[in-house]
Amino acid sequence: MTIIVLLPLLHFVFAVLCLSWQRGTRGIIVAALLIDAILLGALFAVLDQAGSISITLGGWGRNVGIELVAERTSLVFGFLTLFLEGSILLYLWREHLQPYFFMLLHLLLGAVFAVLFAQDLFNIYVIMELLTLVSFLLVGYGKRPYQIWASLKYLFLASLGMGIYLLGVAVVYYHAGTLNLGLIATQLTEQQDTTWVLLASSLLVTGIAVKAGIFVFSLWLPAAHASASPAVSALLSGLVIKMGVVVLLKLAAIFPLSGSLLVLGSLTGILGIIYAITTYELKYMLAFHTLSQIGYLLIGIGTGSKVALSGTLCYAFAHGLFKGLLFLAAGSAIQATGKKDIRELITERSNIPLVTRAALLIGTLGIIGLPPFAGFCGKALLNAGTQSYVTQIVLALLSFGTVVSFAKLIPLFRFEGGGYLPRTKSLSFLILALPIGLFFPLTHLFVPAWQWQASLNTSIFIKNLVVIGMGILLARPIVNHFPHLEKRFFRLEEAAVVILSGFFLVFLLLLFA
Amino acid sequence: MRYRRIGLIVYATILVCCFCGLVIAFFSYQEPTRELGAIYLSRAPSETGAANIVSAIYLNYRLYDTLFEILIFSVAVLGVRFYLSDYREKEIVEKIPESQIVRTSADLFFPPIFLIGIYLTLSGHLSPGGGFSGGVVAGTALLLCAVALGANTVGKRFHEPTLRWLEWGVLLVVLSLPLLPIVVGRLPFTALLPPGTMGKVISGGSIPIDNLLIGIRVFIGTWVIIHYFMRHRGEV
Amino acid sequence: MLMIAGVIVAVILFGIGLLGMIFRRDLIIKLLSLGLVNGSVMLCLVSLGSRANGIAPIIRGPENANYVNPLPQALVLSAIVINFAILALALVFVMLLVEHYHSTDSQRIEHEIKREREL
Amino acid sequence: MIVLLVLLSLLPVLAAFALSRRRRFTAIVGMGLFSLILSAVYLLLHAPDVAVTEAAINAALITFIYIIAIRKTGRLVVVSDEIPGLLYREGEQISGLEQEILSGFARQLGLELVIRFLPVEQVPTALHQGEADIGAGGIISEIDDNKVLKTQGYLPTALYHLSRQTKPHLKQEESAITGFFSDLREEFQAGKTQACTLDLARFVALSRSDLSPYTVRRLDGLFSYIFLIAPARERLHHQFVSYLGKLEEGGELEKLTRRYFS
Repeated sequence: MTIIVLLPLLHFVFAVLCLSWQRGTRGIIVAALLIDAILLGALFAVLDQAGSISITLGGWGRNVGIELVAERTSLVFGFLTLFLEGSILLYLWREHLQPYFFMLLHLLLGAVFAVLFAQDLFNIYVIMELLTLVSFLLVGYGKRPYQIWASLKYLFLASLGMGIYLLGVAVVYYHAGTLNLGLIATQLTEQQDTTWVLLASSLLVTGIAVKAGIFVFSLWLPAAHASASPAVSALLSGLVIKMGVVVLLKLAAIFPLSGSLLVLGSLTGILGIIYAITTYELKYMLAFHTLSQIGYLLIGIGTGSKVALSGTLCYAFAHGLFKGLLFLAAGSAIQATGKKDIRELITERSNIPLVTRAALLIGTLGIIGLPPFAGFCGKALLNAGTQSYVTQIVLALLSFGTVVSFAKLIPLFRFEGGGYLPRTKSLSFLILALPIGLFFPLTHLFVPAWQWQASLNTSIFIKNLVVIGMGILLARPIVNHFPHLEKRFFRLEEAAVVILSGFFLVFLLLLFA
Repeated sequence: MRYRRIGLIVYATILVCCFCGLVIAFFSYQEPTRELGAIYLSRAPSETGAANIVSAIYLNYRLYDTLFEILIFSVAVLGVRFYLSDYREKEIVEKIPESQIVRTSADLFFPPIFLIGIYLTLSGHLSPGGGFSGGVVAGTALLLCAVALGANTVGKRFHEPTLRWLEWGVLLVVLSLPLLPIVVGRLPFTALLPPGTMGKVISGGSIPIDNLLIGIRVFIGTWVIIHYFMRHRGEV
Repeated sequence: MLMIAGVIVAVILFGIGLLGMIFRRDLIIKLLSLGLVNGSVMLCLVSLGSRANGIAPIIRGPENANYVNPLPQALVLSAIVINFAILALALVFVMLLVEHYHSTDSQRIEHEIKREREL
Repeated sequence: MIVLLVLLSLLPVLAAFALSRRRRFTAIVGMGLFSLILSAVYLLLHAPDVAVTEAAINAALITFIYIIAIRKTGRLVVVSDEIPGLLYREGEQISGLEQEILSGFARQLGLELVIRFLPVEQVPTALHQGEADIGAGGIISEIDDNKVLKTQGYLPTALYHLSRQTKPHLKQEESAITGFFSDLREEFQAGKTQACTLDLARFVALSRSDLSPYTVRRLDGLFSYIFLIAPARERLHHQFVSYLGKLEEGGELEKLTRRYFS
């Protein structure tokens, strides 16, 4: 049981060590990776037997102390962290970075592990703030003015969101008298008048949604993720955004959120796709796709059936892998050519290393959900998990939009010679590309076999292939005839107003659900 | 363009007013069903031995949160140091005031304020205060000196590279103290020191030690932030 | 009564902070408003824990007096430090921006960045 | 109890006051005061720990670092468009008539002169917002902006109205110039501009390129070039007006003018 305390705390210790022993930063991060792997392996063995474990720090009891809980969900995200950590370590192996960067990296990983096990509303607040600050500093690491502005905007909006969240925590504590999620659940069943849940849950959801990359709330995301350095973008998009989703998952287990999450999920998915289709800047496009893919996860959480939740986990894991890979490969392609625009990248494709283009291809195949690859497994489970036709149509629409948007990249994937790429970077792509390809056997670790039997059938194969084929065929006319989109509300002031409007949206959704 | 802005203003004002009204309405609609926080008041004196229950919660029951908070503070110090270190340094960094009054008043006020800081840090388990406020107050005492004598003069006395070791060493100890019980074969975060009798100077288990360590950390951090800001005074 | 007064003031402060964040274009004042937003939530928490004729949660004797709820105060202590960290770091970033654009006007900075991206 | 209620009701007033100030310094000090009162409120709400921390961190430390950060030392910031003859870049150097006047003034005050180039329509806004002290770059005495302070005219000039034959009757307001002068010149060379009103210095600079498709008309009235001063800087305005007066009396202004426009 000590494992779930050690995972975050050891990272923090490593972070401090990185700063005081500056020569050994690489050694420390390798050691951290090994220790993480061992601890997660041990956790897997324990959870396989017990289902879930919990520890109350200091042995004070749940009602006064802080409880940490590890379950299947946390394990999945833990493994995702491990993959991304290893890949990013290799990607940055040759680059000259200050120990400060590695310290922030360790703090980020520690905070991520802490969120996975957190079971206390205020504890979640504190960890999320650490996560905000660390990712804020990581985005601005290059000290370029546009990075600084993007990260400042992020800090403003995320901090506003966390203020709203804290107000929600105050409401919950006022009425339930506890901050522990498990105890709140029992309180909810005991109390007769639970009107306060309406306000509390809309405040909490709004606050977390700002961090979780949901469209109407996270308008800071495209700029921040597109202007950060590739490794940081991969971490932020693959991992940090997921932490908001993890918290939403924990909240959805207690508060009745399913209807509103379904609507929010569809909204973020469709709007994200629409913006991604019209964007030609590669990293911006990937950032918009982060927004849209969060839609799948929210729909999965909102549906709430066992298969759908497995699908959410599966898709979150898959999304972390392929989005990390796409961002790393995009960063390497942009570095090789000096161009950011997809059209310019296509004209200069002979300068892009072959391995980079292969990585982009695998990432694309993953995200559009071609059958054996990672995205497909998640989509199949999500599809089988939901009964309603509307949701299924929305899911199909999302897949279709993703294909249309990624069809812009097709001319890049021609087999011809390219520039040189360091071996460490190719290896780092491989670490993420292998599990994308071999996703199906990997998921047997956390998806029970009966769920696979329920969801995998020929119709879903055909459906997916048809969607992909139609997407590729219709891509060009759709992209060419797309109307111009308003970009005003990505600015700081408007984004704050939009967050506030989003609060009312959530409130009304919860009211009428 | 202009109408758009006016529309935005009206819309946002209405939204904010609705938000305020909504929250207030919910708070006044429903009262809590039971007494809150009584459990800490009944359990803390015997379990932790600290008279100041807030300290007991802060450094015992919810120590895990506090660790994150110290990390956040450290990240802030680190960020200030990293981003300001190659910020343009002003040529005329400071004017050292010629008047004797400022210098004497700094000499006069520095010791008592610093002592207040130390007192707040060390008596956190008995009376209001604790590591954070104590450290900041002590740092403010140094700020007074820096204003009177110039940041660089004080900076020479509190040499930064030396402080850096202390700073990170203390943080390392704070982070690894909760893991110490593992060595003895107990669960992490369990108390090793006996609570002692409540109200005595030496009581409260590990709370005074934690307070002292946090106090040192925060004192140095505060000084670093002040020093960097004074050295690279902005032109905003 | 006391509790509700505190909460009402806190929520109004929250609103003022929000308005400041939305309508003031100066980044420094935006930051102050952000601090106000977070500070108001802390006031809300502390007043939720308060009670009429209470005494501070520092135990002097064995008798069972009317202590106020200590937990929100402990939470607020953390929140204050977090707020400080955010304000200090954001200020550093604003200073770096001023170094480049000689301005703290958010809309002008946004405009300049847009122009740079188009070039 | 009553003290508490009074202090509580003071809080929103103070916050609204502080955040609506135009001067940053007032806003920061106001928020510092706010924090101090807030910590008194915490004390009255029986939260001494929070009160001490709030007073130490928010009221003292944050106020201090914010004040340090906004401190402006020894700079005279001028915003201007780039106009040949008046204020323009020559390689690394900035020169021109207005530059000579301004640098003499800055030397007299013992300040470092900082010149930033802005599109002409943004000059008054920069002054309103206190981002700059002086606005320059061929500003005409007819400018209709009552918020900024103006100096007397230091150099007589004239206005010219240019328009293409196809649309000769455009009103004057529609033909006001915007953007950087260099962009305007490019547009002229590309023949994109339909009509505009120009002052003498700009007109002279433009007349080097081909103006044959345009009809040129000189507007009636007496015009002269002036400087703009930020609204909050009355003292600076006074100093600058008297400095300009002295230049004119001593005949130095005429000498300078002859050097650049002869």
